[in-house]
Amino acid sequence: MCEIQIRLLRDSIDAGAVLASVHDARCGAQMLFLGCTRETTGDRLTTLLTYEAYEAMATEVLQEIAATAAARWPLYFLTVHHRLGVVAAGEASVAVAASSPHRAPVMEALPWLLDSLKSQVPIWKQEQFYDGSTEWIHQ
Amino acid sequence: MCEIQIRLLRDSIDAGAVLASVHDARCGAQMLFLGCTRETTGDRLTTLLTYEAYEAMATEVLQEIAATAAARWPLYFLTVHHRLGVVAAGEASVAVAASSPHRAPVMEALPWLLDSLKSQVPIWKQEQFYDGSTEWIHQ
Amino acid sequence: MQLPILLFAGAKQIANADQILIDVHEPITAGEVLEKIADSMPELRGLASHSRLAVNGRYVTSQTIVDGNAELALIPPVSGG
Amino acid sequence: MQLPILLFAGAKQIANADQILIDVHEPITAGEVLEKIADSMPELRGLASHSRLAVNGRYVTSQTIVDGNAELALIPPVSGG
Repeated sequence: MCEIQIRLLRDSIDAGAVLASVHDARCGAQMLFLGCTRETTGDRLTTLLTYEAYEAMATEVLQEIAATAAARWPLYFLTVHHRLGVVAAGEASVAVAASSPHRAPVMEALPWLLDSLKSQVPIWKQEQFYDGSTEWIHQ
Repeated sequence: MCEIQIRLLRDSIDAGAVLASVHDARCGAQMLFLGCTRETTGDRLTTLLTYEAYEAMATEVLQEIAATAAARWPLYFLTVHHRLGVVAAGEASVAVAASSPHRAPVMEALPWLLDSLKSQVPIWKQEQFYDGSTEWIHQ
Repeated sequence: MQLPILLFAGAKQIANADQILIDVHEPITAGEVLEKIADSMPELRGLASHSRLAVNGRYVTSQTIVDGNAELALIPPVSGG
Repeated sequence: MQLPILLFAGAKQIANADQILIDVHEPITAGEVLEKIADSMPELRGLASHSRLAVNGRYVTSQTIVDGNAELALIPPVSGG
């Protein structure tokens, strides 16, 4: 039985807390992925990003993705934190962590979770560039 | 150019420091794998493990593995910390972290690094069971 | 009848509103709802053609018959993570 | 001549020593060194048959000619991580 924790939050992501949330003495493998906003998109400099979600649906879709992963791999703990609102360049916008007795399940599950999150969860980012212009990313 | 940090250490692994060591504003993807000793091996309860290394060679082989990974994937930072000596069950024995502008390289590199470490680096673990018996693991 | 459609991100920006109302006759499919959205606000047509419809927080296929009492949302291509 | 061979983990435990000396005639290959280790301490034969030889901190193939002045180590199957 996998313990799943899903959070959409407007504060900074606490990577240590996300990692700690999957700690378990039975789990020899614990893995954390941190997705951070970058200063450059192509050759344009980004100053900050704004994330917007259809919150109720985003939480539900993340739960479904997590439950699917937990059914497919023997994960004991699985945590997904995603930031909403303004995120400065260089800060974490998403953290995903998982634990399992052995390493193969977490190493397979994390890429699958990120791919699913990025293609399915109704969250959008808007980039703001140094010239002040903004752009919603829809691709 | 990838910045590589390799450490064999007798103190606890500081997972937060390992993760922080790969932080970079250009890197949208940062990933940490934590390998922890487990309380059970098969159906036997392990109380503690002892890691021994051929230290000079272990450091050199880890450097080579890291350099190979950095040549194969566009990694900006790559850190490997491995504990030696006595490690209680549930504690981290190894931490590997990497960062890259995008997520595919770190997600591919970390499993490869762990596989290489586990098959190539001259480090051995001895398990001590609750009945006091010990066993060097050579498989 | 009139159906409210929730808008997000670029769609909300284009419409300058967080929802729009479309006039429909039931029964209507999700694909027809997306077409009605584009008809009612031509500036949205480009984005709507790449969007999915969510009904009560779930993606539906374009053939799905839409319940007029459900919460409907236009979901443009997502970019979280 | 006599070559010292560093021992680790289970091999060190079996030999009750962190190195052993083997008598060899040069030139000698790494495979022959491993064979000599097993001959000089039969209790090590089982583990040595699954071990690699390291020369100056590098794995070598069994055909490699071993430099008698190099640091030699018996590397049983590793279990780090």
